[in-house]
Amino acid sequence: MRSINDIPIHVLSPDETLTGQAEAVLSEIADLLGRLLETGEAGSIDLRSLPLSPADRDWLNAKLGRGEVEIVLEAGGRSVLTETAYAGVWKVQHCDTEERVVSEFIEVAYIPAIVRPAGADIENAYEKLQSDLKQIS
Amino acid sequence: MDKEETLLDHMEREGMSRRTFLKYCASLASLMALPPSAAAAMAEALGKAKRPSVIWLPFQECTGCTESITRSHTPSVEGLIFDMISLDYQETLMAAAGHQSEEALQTAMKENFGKYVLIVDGSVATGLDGAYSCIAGRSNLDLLKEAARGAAAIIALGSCAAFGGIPKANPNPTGAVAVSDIIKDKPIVNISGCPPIPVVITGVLAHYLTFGTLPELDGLGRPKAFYGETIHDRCYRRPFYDQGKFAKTFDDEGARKGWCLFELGCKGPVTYNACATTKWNDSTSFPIESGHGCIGCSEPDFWDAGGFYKALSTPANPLKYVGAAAAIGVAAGAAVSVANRASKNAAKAAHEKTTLSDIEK
Amino acid sequence: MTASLQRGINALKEVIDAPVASFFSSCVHCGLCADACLFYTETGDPKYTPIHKLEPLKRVYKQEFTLLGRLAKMAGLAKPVTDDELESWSELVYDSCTLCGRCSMVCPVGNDLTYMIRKLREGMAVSGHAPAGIVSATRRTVELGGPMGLKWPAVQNVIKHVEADSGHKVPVDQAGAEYMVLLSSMEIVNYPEYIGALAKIFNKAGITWTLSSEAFEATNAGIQIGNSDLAREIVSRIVNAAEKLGVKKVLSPECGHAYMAIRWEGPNLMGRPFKFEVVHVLELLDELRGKGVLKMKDKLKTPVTLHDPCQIVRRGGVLNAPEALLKEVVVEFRPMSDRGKMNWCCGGGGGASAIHEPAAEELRFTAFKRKKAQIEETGVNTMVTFCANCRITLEESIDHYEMNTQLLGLTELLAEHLED
Amino acid sequence: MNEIEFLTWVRGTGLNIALGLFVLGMLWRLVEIYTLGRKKDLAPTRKVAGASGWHTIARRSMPPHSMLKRSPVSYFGGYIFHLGLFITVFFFAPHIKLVESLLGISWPGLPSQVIDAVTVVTLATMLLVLFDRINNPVKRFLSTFGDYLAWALTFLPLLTGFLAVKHLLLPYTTMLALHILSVELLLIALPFTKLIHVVTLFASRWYNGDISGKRGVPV
Repeated sequence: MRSINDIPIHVLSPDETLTGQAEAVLSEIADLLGRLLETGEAGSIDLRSLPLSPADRDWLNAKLGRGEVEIVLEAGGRSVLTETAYAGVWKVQHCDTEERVVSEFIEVAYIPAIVRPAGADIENAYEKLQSDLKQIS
Repeated sequence: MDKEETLLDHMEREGMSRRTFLKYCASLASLMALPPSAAAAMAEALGKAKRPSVIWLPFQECTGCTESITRSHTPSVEGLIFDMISLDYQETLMAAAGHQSEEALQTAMKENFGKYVLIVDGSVATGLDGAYSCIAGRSNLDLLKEAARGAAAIIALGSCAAFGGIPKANPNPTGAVAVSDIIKDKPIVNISGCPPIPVVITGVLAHYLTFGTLPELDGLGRPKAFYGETIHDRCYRRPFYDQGKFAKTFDDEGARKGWCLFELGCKGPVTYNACATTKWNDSTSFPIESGHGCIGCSEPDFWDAGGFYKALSTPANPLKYVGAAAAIGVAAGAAVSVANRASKNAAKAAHEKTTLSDIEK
Repeated sequence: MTASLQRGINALKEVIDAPVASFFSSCVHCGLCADACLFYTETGDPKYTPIHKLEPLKRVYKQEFTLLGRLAKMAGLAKPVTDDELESWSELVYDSCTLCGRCSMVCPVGNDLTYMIRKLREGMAVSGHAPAGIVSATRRTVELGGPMGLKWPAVQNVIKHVEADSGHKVPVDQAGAEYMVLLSSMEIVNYPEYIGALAKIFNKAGITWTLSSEAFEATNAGIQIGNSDLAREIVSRIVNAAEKLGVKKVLSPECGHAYMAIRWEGPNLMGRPFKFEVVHVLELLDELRGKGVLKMKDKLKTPVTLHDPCQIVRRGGVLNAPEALLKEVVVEFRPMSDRGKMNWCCGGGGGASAIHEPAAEELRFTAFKRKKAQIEETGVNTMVTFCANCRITLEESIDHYEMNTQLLGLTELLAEHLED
Repeated sequence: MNEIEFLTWVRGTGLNIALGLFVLGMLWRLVEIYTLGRKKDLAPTRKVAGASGWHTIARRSMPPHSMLKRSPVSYFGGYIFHLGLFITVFFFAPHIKLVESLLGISWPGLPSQVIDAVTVVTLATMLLVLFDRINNPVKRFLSTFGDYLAWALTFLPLLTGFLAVKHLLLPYTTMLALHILSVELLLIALPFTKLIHVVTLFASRWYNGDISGKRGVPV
């Protein structure tokens, strides 16, 4: 045995069957999207809290597909926010500084909440820009 | 760090962005099984939170719990939370030693009386008036009673503090008991596990900081957010169990294919913990993923609950009395049989040939 | 007047055996036996549930032959069987049970309830709780030779008439004959044609036969009342006569319980196998039919249905002969829905027809509604049967309900249509 | 006693005691019943194909002519719940493992989903059967405390087993322990209640078939 990879363990994913959970997630997304249209209220689903099998995840990913927008956020590790083929439905994946996934959500919103800068931050930015300009001039 | 400083102040000083903080809160909410919408509220509350004083007392323990927490992660949300508390006494970690450290303890207790959080790891020895385990000449029992008096809440960290753990296992020579066996008048959170999962303590602290209360607990005093479901319920090998595919030995085809370890003694179905979702070693894996069944370490008296390698459905030695029982059963039956025969013979002997007059009364 | 509770319980202790113990242990109180019992189906009263009729026997079994029951009895926790209780049970064990055996056919755990009722009657009889009607029938059989008190000279008289009418000789006390023929008093008195028919058939087939002046009566009220000592006394007359004449076979008449008494209970009552074979008249006729000896000159034109007597068919095992024979002699046979071994009783078997109390007769008429419905379902006005006791019970009930159903005996019917 | 202690007790000492009492009671009762013996039948037998005790053991599992129509609840209810009990007891994977660990023999189990469905149907049928016992005049008339006890002792293991597998009502550990405990109660009571019919019915059918079979009547 030359390396650890030679140990003959081949874990098969128990994925022959869909649990039916993925379908439920999809219909919840549809509900949230409807609510977004009606009231403008955003919603999200914590994917980690659901016992989705690998097959469920693949199925869900295939169904949601890919949209036009991908946002990368560098904040204490990388976060990737991808629009799905359904406008307003986002896949949000947060990683830590070591690139481990720490949380995963489906967010149903015009723009994922975390993308929008906070008022205080804009205030700070404005002040900082003003002072920077002063220094230049 | 100033005790009056809020987390938000601290964050800004450290140059941490608001988005980073929001991201932590989202992850924390997910961990604590709170709805994603709670993240924003959490972020706001946490931002305004003040640092509580924490006193950490180690009793009959192996330091595994401390190791688990301190070695868990690179600075992340846990690190942030630990920055948020004022850890005023922790023997293993503190720089002070000897009298100095004892003074630190007394000071912390006095200054924050009624407000500090008390963390205990290790069981409490009660044998010989607690003489089996002493710190600076005082028994754990004594120390616990004193420290508990001024505590706002107690966190029993690890299975020893929560349930007595391995020191309490048969034959329990030190008379080890759980914190909750001694302290009855304070809110106690049991964070069981041998060792417990680091993010669980972070989650409990975050909850305490955010909402000012302890999280919802199960019947054994454990936070439901983490101990609400069994390992089995969230195990990725669960479908194999449902399909009836079981590894029979640790090196057979089934084991290689990653089938269910139920028959190899996995205690997943009776063990409430979050290992299957949070995992261990920087989220690398957890015991079942590494090919070994769960030993049920977060449950009371797991050490004495039948062998680790004996399937849950298998009784220990059920045919123990069967031989003797069979003998007694046959003997009882035979005795009745003899008596019955005698009774029938007596009836036959008492038989008088019926004549016509015998059928009229 | 020596019947007593103690004798009764003693008798029960003698007859309780492993099957009884097994049956009581197996009962799950499912109540299916009630659905098989015409006394329940026609009255709707749950007290007629067959297993309930066995309650006293069950308690004696438990209290005398199980450890827990014995302990309970010693501790005074067991409810003892009393005279009053047995008296009240008389209706359940005699009036409303004809030993028809239908419940034994349906019990899902396999309990033979009829077997147990027969045993319970042993205790009922010697504790003095048998109905007066059956007691007097038994008395007449033991003292006078038959339930109707018929004596040999009267039989001789009938024989003379039969010989004159039929032109066939009726042999009496012929040693070495192949068959000794038994009769029931009812046949001698009400259907003497039966004897003539037999004579004709025997002669045609060339079989030697005889009557015995010492034992012509086949019926055995000892079986009906449920007393083995008396039943043995009655059956031993036949056995002694047959063995004295040295016959090969004894021919049982149509009568159901007579066949039960001599064919199935007889050797067990005597405690030894017989030196002769017991044959039911229908078995003999069916055998002759098979040999082509039995030829009909014509057939009955009216459509008929058939009532199968319980003791001959279900409890006696003469399963196929009756229908086969009937089909020889009728143009149209319309069977009842429940037939053969699943037939419904006439309501008067097991001695019930001998109970002449008004309540028992009323109950018998109520139970007959089952048969009435069966007859009406077939839509025919002629019913054939092959048991004298069934015939009397059915006739009484048909009169009671003013039905226009004609009853025929199978053997007579055959004899009537037999080629000369 | 906490739940793991409880589970450990029922799996250990409790089961030892229950199995011991079951074997003791069963042998005692069977010896007590069958050593009563019976007289030899001296009447010459009439041999007919299909008429014997052995035939009746099998044949009596089928409803006799016209009885199904008369008592559909008793028959269908009886069939479904007996079959359901048989399937859940002998074809649920953990039960097979248990037998294997004790006796070393094993056989293929049924998928959990099938067992779930069978259990639900069986539970519902048992409720129906109980309802029938209370409602049907004959059954109500015949019923004693022992009948209701036997029903409960049979129903509880099925119910607790289902709740344990489905994680309903109580934590799994407690439910599993209650399940095992209920089975132990069933085992202990079996020889001393009507539940003993699971064994004696075979002998009873044999006797009945033998008695009639000797007369040439297949029953």
